[in-house]
Amino acid sequence: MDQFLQHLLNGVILGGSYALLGIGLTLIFGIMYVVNFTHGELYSFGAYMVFGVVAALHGNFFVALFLAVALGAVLGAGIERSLLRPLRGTSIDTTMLVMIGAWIAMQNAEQLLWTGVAKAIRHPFPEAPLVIGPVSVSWIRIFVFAAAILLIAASHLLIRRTRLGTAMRATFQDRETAALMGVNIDAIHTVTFAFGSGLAAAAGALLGPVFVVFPTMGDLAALKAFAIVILGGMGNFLGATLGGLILGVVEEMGAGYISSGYRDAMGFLIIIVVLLFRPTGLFARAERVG
Amino acid sequence: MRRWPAWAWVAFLASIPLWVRNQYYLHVLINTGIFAVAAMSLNLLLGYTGQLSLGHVAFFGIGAYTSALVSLGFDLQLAAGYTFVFEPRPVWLGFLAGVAVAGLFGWLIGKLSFRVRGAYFVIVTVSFAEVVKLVALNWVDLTEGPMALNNIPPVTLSLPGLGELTFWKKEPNYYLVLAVCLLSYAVIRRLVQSRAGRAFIALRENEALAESVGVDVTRFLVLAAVISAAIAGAAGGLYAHYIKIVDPDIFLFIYTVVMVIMVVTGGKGTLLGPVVGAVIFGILPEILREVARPEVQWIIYGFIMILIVFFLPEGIVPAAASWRKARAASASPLGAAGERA
Amino acid sequence: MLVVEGLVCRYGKVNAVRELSLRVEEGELVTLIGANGAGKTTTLKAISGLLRPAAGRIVFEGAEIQAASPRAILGRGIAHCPEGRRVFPYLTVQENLEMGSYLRRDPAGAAEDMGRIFRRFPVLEERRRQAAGTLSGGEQQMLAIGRALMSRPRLILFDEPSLGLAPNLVETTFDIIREIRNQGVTVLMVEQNAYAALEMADRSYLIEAGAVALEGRGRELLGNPYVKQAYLGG
Amino acid sequence: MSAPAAVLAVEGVEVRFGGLVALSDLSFIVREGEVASLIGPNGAGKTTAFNVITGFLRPAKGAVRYRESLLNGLRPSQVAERGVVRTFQKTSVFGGIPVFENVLIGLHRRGRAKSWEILLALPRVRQEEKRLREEAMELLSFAGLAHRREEPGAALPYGEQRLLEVAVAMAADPSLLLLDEPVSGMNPSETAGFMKMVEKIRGRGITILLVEHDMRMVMGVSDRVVVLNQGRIIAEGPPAEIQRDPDVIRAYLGQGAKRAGG
Repeated sequence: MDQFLQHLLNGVILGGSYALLGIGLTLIFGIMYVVNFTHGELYSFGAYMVFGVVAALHGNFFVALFLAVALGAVLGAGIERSLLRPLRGTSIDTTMLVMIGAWIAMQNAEQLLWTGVAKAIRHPFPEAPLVIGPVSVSWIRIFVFAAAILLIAASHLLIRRTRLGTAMRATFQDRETAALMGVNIDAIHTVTFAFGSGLAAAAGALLGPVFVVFPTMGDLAALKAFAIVILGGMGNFLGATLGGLILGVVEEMGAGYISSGYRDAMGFLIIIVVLLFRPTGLFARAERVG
Repeated sequence: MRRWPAWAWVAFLASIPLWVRNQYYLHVLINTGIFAVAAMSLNLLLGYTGQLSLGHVAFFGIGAYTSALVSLGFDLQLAAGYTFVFEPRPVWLGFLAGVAVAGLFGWLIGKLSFRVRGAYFVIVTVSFAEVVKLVALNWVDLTEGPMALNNIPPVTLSLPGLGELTFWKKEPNYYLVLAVCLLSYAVIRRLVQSRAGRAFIALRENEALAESVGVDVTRFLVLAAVISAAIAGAAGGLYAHYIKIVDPDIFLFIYTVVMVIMVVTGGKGTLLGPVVGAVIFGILPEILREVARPEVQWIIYGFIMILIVFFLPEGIVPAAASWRKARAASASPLGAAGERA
Repeated sequence: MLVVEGLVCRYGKVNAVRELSLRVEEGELVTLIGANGAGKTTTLKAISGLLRPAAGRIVFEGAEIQAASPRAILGRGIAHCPEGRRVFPYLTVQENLEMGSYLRRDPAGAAEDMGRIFRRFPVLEERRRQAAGTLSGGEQQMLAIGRALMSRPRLILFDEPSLGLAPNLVETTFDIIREIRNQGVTVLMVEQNAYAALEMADRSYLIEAGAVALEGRGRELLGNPYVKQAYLGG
Repeated sequence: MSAPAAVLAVEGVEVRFGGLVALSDLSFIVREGEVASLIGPNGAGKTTAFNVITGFLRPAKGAVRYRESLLNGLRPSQVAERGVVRTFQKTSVFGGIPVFENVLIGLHRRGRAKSWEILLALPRVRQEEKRLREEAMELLSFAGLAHRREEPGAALPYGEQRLLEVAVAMAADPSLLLLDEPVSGMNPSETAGFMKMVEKIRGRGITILLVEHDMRMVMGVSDRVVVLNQGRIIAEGPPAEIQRDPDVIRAYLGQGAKRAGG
């Protein structure tokens, strides 16, 4: 039982960051109909930025986090302007191919820049875990979870409660009519992609210090993000959050009770099962972005 | 592209080992041939049915592992104390088993994704490939995991009158790969120029209209997936018995990307496109190897993919065809009619 | 107020509109009639900036707008109430109306206008927190019209406002459009219900194959034997 | 005088989208060999009825029968197997491939070659292929598109695309052809040409169910007209009667029968 609680706690904590990874992707798919294969690279970009600022520049950890997210958003805006805008209106397959090309190029650029050696990021939190009754959790993980929840809540408010968020949702529901309302569709596209990219970078920046940082870390992250998005239903904001939490818990339970080798297979099995029975996602009826 | 008649091309390809004596060049050509088979198989799904399979390397790897395991034999610890022993079988049987098992997984994927198209199909196939990779890594009993399957026997054929023939050298392997290439090309050509192939194209062009005139789209998508996976499995089998070692890295996503680049560059939905793409991207790395590290090479691949989509979205083969048509039209006093004559 | 000259619009290689010219004077109610695919909707989209014309000029109050963005054109005072109502289905009624005033920088004025729209269409106020997709066809039409009014336009383009509405609602909709015109807003309307479109219009254009085939006072066209034969069912 | 037997029977069909009722209790029949038209305001449920008949939508209640078989529950390709083929309201061709190939795909049902026979290149596969190509040419001539055979479907002008749609549908060997607003967007002379085409199709013994707003077309080619409004039938009868029916005038044709859909 204690072991079960520990796995559950680990799963929820991990799921918080997964949710962060998933909402960025689901937002981009939902509004832009772009399957963002660079999502994983923006994730590892965030992690490397933190590593670079902390290790190479001896910068403050929290400043590094902020910089990573901001630069991730800028990079995302650049990708949108240079690769996606010229292809707007072409088929989803066309943009998919371009995004795959960008993914390969970005990943190997990272490999070239940072080498394949995995790196650990130093963080200012105490090593000794927090023990609550039968379960324990490290301070850095608590911080990551809290930050993820905070970012998700802030994103939710932005999407739900602001004029910009309403315009984003309107664009998602009907691009042409949104243009008729005076929404600058180009700007919304760039901002949305930058926003989703910033969230991906944030996930990487937060999880980098928990795990280690290496150039291909984004591959699994991206694939997991896809699992989360499918689980929650493409474009479904709350669904992605719940999907992230579910994936986190399932992985921890799977690793704990089945085999740690298959931990990473859980997400894909979920994808396959969900698509088999509910192609629109588990939460198709729940509240959606739009 | 095809100034020469088909038999002249075959004769030319068959003559290569007679005048290319450099073993390394032959090795490059064999690799290129294996990739050409894989790219052709991907093209059947991507080019003809319009479904982007981003897990195609899974079928390749399944073919390689199956073929290797059948010819090596393996033991499995089943329940407590009981061990299932599989004796080594002839290589040709392993090869056929590889084709069959890959085809079976193709059927599974086709069935599984009967309701999903586009982005969802892509994600199902990527996920499938990842699961297969993790199984290859973790089912150590069967696959030796990261230790790899070693000493895979080369292809052996016993021909009546010729005795036993074992494919140790480059030359026989070249002919073997060439034969499989030609056979795959013939199978795909026959298929896409038939009623079945038209059903694939109908699915790509307009699914609702296809259904409304009586094309059972799901059935034909499954058929395309099975044949595509089986041919990819054949390529995997060739690879296993030529390289003689198979490890889970065979499932690396990057190999799927290479196949996609080959198909898209050459021209998806054309018969020759994937072959042209495979020749370019089979030989390009050998040129780039001299000047660039692997990472740089991959970065170049990524940029090529982007540039192709931006500037040559149809691919080389269709572009060359329309270029020739335009040139013929301007050169001939009859105008465009000259091309048809 | 609005002058369209030699308008050409293409989708790919297909000319949807070829050399179309028309004009709308301040305070007029002008209608475009013609078969589906004749180019009426394309013309409206070119005016509101959704489509970039291949050739021709569109002049609104003396300024050329054929190259302007929908945003800039809306800013000049042209609102477009698109075909099929196109309310944002997952936004609430109130959010839909807020989208109508997206460009406005006077929150007080916008709020006042929203109040006016709620008074004119009380059913929208009752449902202000409801997702627009759950409204009935008639209610959605009122919301779409209200949303277009939220930008305080001087010219409204209506695209097939009667489409898919029950006949009594069609009458209501046309009454609302007349009312809008009577309050001083100029109206350019595309309508497949040719009889109604001709009857209520000051002037009408008959569009065929992407160009103006006939032009005249609405009632004149009603009596035209060709129009009778081709568009009024004989 | 005995009317020909009913071949298609739509019986008490109800369709819901989410909570919305798009069709409620729709019933009508189509008789052997006739041209029947379904008219009514946009949104009255005509296209929805087409989608139900051809298997693109499943009704919440009711049944669709064609000759001996029950159509509801079948997939579109299975409905086509039974001889019921439709065209689409929005022009729908295989845009990226030549016109000739469009028709060849339409001939899918007339081919019998199995996958393994194709792979073995049996002689009968080759013979069948030759026969299909001849039939495709014949259909293209029928639709007056023979001169366009090598052009991609999407490159054809609007009117010819609509003819191609009909040629593709005819290739599927229908005994009942459903046409969804085939002349919308055509000018009067194109419409007249299409009306001749409908007569030719009917001359081949094919029953036709038509949805159309163009009253000249409807009144010119129909034997019988069914008027739908808000998912229900409000009138049914020969064109001349329908034009005078006060309910139809009020709901669809307009006051004093002057206001017809244009």
